[in-house]
Amino acid sequence: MSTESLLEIRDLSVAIPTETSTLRAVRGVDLELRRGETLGIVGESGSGKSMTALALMNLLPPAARRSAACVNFAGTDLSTVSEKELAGQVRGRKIGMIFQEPMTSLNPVYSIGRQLTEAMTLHGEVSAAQARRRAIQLLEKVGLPDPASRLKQYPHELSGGQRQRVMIAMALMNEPELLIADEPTTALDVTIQAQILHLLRGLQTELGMSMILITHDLGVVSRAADRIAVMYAGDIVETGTTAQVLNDPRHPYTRGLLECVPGYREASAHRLGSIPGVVPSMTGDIRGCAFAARCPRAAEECFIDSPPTRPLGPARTYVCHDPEETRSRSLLEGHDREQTPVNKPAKESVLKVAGVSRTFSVRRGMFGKRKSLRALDNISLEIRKGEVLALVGESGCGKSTLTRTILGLETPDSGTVTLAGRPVGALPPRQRARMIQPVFQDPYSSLNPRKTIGNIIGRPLQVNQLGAKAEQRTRVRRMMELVGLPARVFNSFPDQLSGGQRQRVAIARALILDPEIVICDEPTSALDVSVQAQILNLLLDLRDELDLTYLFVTHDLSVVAHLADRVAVMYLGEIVECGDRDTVLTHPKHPYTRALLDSALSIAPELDVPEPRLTGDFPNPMNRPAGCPFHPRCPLADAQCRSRAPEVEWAADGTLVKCWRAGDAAGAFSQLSAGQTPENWPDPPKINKEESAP
Amino acid sequence: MTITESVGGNELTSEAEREQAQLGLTPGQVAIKRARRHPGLLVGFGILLVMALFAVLAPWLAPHDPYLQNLSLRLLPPAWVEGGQWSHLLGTDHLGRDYLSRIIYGARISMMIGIGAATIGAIIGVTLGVIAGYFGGWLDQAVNFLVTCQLAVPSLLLIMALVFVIGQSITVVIFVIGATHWVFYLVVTRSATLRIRELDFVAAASAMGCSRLQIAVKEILPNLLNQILVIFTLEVAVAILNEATLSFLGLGVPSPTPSWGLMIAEGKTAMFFQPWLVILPGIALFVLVIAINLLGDGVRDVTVTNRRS
Amino acid sequence: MINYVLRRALMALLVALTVSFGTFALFYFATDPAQTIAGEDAPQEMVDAIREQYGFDRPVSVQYVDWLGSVLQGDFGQSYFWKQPVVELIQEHAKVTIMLALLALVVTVVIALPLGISAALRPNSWVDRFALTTAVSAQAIPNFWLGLMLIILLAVTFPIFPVSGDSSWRHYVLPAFVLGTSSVPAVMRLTRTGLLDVLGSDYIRTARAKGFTGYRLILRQALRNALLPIVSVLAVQLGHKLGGSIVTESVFSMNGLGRLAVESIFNSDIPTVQSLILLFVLTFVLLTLAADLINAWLDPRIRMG
Amino acid sequence: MTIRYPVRVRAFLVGMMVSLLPLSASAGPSDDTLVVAFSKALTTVDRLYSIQREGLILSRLTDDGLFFVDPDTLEFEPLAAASYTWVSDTRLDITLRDNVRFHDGGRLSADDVVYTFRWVLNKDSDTSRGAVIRGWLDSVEKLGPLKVRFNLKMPYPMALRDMAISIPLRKSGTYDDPRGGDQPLNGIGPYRVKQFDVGRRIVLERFEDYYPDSPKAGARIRNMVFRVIPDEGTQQAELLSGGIDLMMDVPPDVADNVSALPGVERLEGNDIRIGYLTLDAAGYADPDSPMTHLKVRQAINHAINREAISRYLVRGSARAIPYACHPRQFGCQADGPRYPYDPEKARQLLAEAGYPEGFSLKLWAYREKIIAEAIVSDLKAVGLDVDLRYVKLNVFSKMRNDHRMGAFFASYGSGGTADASASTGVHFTANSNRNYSGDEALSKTVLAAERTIDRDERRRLYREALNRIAEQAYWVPLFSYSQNYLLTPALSLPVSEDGVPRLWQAAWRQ
Repeated sequence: MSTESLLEIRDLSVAIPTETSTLRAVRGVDLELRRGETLGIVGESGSGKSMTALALMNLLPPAARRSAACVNFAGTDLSTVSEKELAGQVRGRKIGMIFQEPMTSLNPVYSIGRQLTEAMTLHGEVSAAQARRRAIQLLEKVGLPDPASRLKQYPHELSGGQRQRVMIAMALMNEPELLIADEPTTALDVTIQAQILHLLRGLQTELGMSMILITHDLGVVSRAADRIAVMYAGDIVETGTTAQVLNDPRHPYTRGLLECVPGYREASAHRLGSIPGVVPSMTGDIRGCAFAARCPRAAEECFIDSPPTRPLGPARTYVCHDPEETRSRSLLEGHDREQTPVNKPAKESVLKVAGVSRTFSVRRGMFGKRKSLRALDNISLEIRKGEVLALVGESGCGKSTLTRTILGLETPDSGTVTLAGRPVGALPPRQRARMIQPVFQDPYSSLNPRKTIGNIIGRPLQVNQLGAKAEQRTRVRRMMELVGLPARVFNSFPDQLSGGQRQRVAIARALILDPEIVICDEPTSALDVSVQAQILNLLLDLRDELDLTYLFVTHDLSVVAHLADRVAVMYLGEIVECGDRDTVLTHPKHPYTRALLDSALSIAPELDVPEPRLTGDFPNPMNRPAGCPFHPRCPLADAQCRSRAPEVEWAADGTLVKCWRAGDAAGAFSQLSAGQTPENWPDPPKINKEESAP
Repeated sequence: MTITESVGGNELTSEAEREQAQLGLTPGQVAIKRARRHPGLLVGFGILLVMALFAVLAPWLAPHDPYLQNLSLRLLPPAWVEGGQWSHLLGTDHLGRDYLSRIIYGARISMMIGIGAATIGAIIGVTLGVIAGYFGGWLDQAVNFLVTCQLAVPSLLLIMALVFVIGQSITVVIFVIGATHWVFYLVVTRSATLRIRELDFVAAASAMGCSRLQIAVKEILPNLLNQILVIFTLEVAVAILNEATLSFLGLGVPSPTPSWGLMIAEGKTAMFFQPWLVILPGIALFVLVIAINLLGDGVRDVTVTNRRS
Repeated sequence: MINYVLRRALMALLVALTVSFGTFALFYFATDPAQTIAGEDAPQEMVDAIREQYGFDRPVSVQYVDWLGSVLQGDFGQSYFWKQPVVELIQEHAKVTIMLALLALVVTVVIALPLGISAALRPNSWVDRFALTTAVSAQAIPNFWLGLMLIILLAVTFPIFPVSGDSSWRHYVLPAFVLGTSSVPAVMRLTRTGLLDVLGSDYIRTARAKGFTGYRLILRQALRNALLPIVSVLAVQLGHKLGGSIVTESVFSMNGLGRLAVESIFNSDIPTVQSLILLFVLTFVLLTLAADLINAWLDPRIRMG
Repeated sequence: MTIRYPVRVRAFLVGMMVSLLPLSASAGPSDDTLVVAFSKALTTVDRLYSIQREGLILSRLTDDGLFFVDPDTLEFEPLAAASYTWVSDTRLDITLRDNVRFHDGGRLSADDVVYTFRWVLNKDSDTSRGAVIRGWLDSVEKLGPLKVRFNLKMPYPMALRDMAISIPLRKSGTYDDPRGGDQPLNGIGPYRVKQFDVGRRIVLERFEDYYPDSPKAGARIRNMVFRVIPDEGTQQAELLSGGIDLMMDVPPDVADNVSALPGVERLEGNDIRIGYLTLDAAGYADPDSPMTHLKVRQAINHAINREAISRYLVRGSARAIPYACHPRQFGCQADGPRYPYDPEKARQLLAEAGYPEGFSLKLWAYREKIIAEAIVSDLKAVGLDVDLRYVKLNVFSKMRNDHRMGAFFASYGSGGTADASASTGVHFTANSNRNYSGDEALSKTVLAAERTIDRDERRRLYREALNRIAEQAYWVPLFSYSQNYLLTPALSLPVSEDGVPRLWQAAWRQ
């Protein structure tokens, strides 16, 4: 890493005129990047981090206006060069860019080969054959097997991870000096995320590029970035090396953000920290500190004056008034009531899934034949009264089909779901509704945009004809209070609410029928970290208060570690491992569970991105491998795994496993591992506790 | 994880703006606010309002009875042309009926047929669209079959054949035009329904015990209303033009109803000599239809959730 | 793919059968072809003789099956009214209609595509406004009225083109323009929104990040995607035009399929009506099939699924 | 906007006429070609198989029958026949001219006549008028090389008419080839068919070997072209630009307008066609129909202002008619009640019939919409709620034949026949679908008139029938039609009495 500066941005602003006003997405950002260095820009949605990157390349939407004192890149001021020069000299040549959505970022109608080679031939200095050689070479480098034949393929024939690899190769075609990666792994599953990050890290070192990594995920930056810039409301609030910022956060926002991450402090902490309120409007001017309204330490001056930039060392600054009088205040309002002892005795099961299978018939393309897709394969599961059962798996593993089947919205081909002793399919819908209710992932699609909040929450009562109108209203208001919704939103529409508030509405709607079981389908994965913390806290509080049972579907192991009692791991429509949280997370028996644990990136600045041990992608459920469905990706697979599917086995500690090699999994892994297998997951991050929680 | 950070603009603002303004505007208020700044919509609405007034108040505004014939005053030119009379501002037709009065009454006919036919089309199309989109399976196939039947036969020919066989009357014209103009509704509502039915609030409704009918009517339909309204407006225009075309071809509303298309058809034989008989109703038709289209485009612009800037 | 084509063919067959039986029944119950064949002043005996001669007195199902049987043997019958084999009759009229439809399609494409593309490239500019105004106006002008106005203006007041008929290329200019403009609004709007959508897509942003800009961005990256919906809509529009442009043909007195269809209806010339319907259904299905195949060729996702 | 059209357009039309290039083979005296517009296409040039009016016009040029209708007197005179004798009431002997040649040069003989009539009598030959002829003609026999005998089934005074109008003579063996093949029409008329493009045009050429003693001899124009131009406006434009020389059946308004331009001549001629309203007196459509009341029917007769309609809408030689026949027709003399225009009386009669508030009525029509509208307007003025059902002929006839109409407006051209049998007769015989009177006595009277040869007796019978119709007000006889022609001033064309143009007499002015 040299100390030579590659990129220097001074006072970069972006304004986007909207119908009513002007949105000032980026407000005077200063940034510096040295050659060979990785800068992580961290922020929640709407903080302006992507805009900053797009502004750099002038790829903003047509209406946006950019201004900057200077954007010095390798000696040229990009803020003054023409569009033509920028396109011809800089974009794709000196700066490569990778975007968040690999599924939509490649042109669907052109072959991979064409899209790769034209990145070079466009600039006109190499022949098509040269470009082709380079493309093959790069595809190999980014880990796509059989690169020459890939060139003929089209994007839709590749999986998301593969497409992101192609994107990376494309960005590297002209050996750029700087690679901008805008949330490169956000749309990918955890195991793939680790692969891609690892690849990026390796390529960067190998090619000596600089990189700007934009992400909302503190775990990702902690592993992949050398330095961090934290953005809030269009401006950078804190910068420093990764270790400095994460171990010793100075800005109250940075601290708050870290407190919100499950597992940041201690796995067992019952409540997470949270930041009240939401990001302020980005239209118009902001008076004082943009964070003041949400800051537990805000003093009078914070609301009046723009905060000063306080240097702490070389390239280590934070932007805060840091008022003396509130130094002692913490972000964690009402901090921990000490955790109630959890180890409840195993209670009777309230819901039983026995041998459920479900196959869909799908037509691919206009001319294709119908093919069958086995979404669920002989799934058995039980949920016990009062527990939180976490269902973990990557996208496409059949989680959603399973939850829909449990809810009675989908009829299984074989097997039964038994709820309170009766098959759920045989229950009258309304009776079923009063026993089991869902909370969905996307708060934007789970509320009918045409109905008022009061209406949405009260709808279950109306449908089930419970109580008179007035009584229904009272119950709705009470429920709103319980989930922390202000009474004034009663007549509002979902569009007028924030994501967190919407998710509270969804929870209120689920709970108003007093169900026994709530199925939470990734209830926080669409939310920002700070909001996620609020919702997780709320769910746990409600569980205690109302004695609920949760089936909690998630892909985020830190969330699992935070709240689950038991864990079930799903792969390709099967439960491959199921047992107590601690047992499963600390002594995983199935290689897939182990791989998931390896891929989860906790906040650990001192660690690098782990080397992924899983090869390949999550397979297409339509082409199920024979034998153990996991065998093509499994490091331990042998002939038996390839030919016969494993049976369910019960380990001595009461864990269910479906693996031929379960016995030797743990041992084999430790032999294979390069010495950083987390024996005691999750890793307690080494942070200065006195600083964060006095 | 699917945290998306849009670069489009609106989504970015939305979150912040909402909280800032502490629950700003409801969707309806937003639409009205946008409408006030939409010139096309305002102009269209204005013209339409005036024409609707003429249609409603025709008995008071028309100087003569549109059906009253006076054979001795046939084919008078407009008043300002040599030979015209000021008592018949726009002249008279082949039976000596006052042309201005017939044009004013014509607005009634056009609007009645436009709205009537578009309503019938909407009822058929939306019902089929929601059924096909929500229930899918063989019902979807059946609806698809109907659509192919409808599209494969030239619609004007079909309408003409039907009117021809059933007989001409305003009601028949309304029903036949309506019954042949539902594909647009169907296609849009079907695809919207397909999209909406996958949304979580539909799953939530079914989890709370709603029947399929309840879901279709109470959850899905309200979300289609904006689109239906836009299509409705545009289909009113289409129906009006269709009626005019039909009447022009002699298979629309029966004589002596003052329909603009019929008036053009009647004037056509003499169009080289009494061109006003053709030009005037044509202009009325053009203005009415353009106003409706402006309104429809405007409504679409102001109700669309993510307007392209 | 063969499977797909077969499915479409089956669909076409079903549609044709349904529609043709429907027409048959409608005509059976509502009209008397015998009088038309005999003429308005024909005496009773003549009409009765004709009814018997053509078998109009038989039940509708018998007549239909009879007709269907001959069609299956490739015999489309004689036109009652024109006393000419239907196939010949249709061939004769189809020439005019095909010519007109293709010319009109050219007019549509030549006006709508450039207008739509330039509007999409500069949203809210004067080009965009002009394009939208054109679309809104063209949508509002009654087709037949536009035809009449053009006749008054360009055939009578300034006698540049013939008033009507179909005997030389000059006869086709005005009708093709009238018929072509009727599709301009739809195609133009679709081009505009389609291209706008494509230009706002992630992969265009990727292309820009690679260094594409200006016309190269449009031609080499965006156009193919934007063409997909346009191909479909053009196929449907062409289908409608080939189905006979009743209005244009009658305003300009052209002997095309549209007028043949209308007159056959008016004359209860059932063999002609039925054959035309078969032809229309077949044309429509073939065209949409062609559009699908072109789209599959353009878009590998459709091609390979 | 300003409308200043008439003057300007007129100027432009003149300009156009001068400047516009001739669009088709040039018409006019320069190449001795008369171009005539047909608004409907002929499907065949063989009169035996065509029923259209255009076919009648054409066949008067290409074909001769044994007899023909004298265009001035409307009497039936021998044409290909040299003479004829009624041997008895049911036996007619005809002697042929000896110098008649077919277009292919062959001479006309008795064999050809026998062949023609036997062909028509044969049910399988499906000629369009076979059914009518079979109704009265029993057999034909050859008496000599130029002599033929017709045996009738009954006394039939209209036999000469049918021979004149419906049966052109064909050469023996013409139809041996199934359906005649593609051979050109082989007639004996003054013109022969040179070219026939279905749906587009028919080209005729003068037949130079036409028998000179024919009343139709002496054709002046060498070539005739009939162009199919369905659209009225197009015909006008073509006429103005010289593309055609003659337009027939011109609506009066158009005739007024166009004839005001220089370079166009207008001719008005008579027509044997009459317009009328039939009322469902029998109560076929609805036994409780108000039409079953005599007073209602009389009221309707009083309500319609036929004078105004004839004067302003039909115009030309059109006159209001009092009885159910054309005044020029034989037998059309009656003295039954007439119903002058009197809306007051009409209202009073309606009230007397028990309909002081009027009633709802569907009036069916299939032609002359404007006139139908005017009638509707008159009926509305006396308090009836009339719904005009203007439909195409095939629908109209279905409804009429099924007896499902309460009232309809129709017209009848009598096939150019100046005899009451063609109007009164056709409409009131018992088996006619057109008969809505349900009056059997009347039918008998009419039938008797049709089977009587004696002229005075026939007159008496028709008078009785017509008086009965008028008394009972089964009809509202409306008006006789007139024919408007538009033509180039270079053309001279004598107008006929029956509305069928006698083009063989057309000539160029010097």
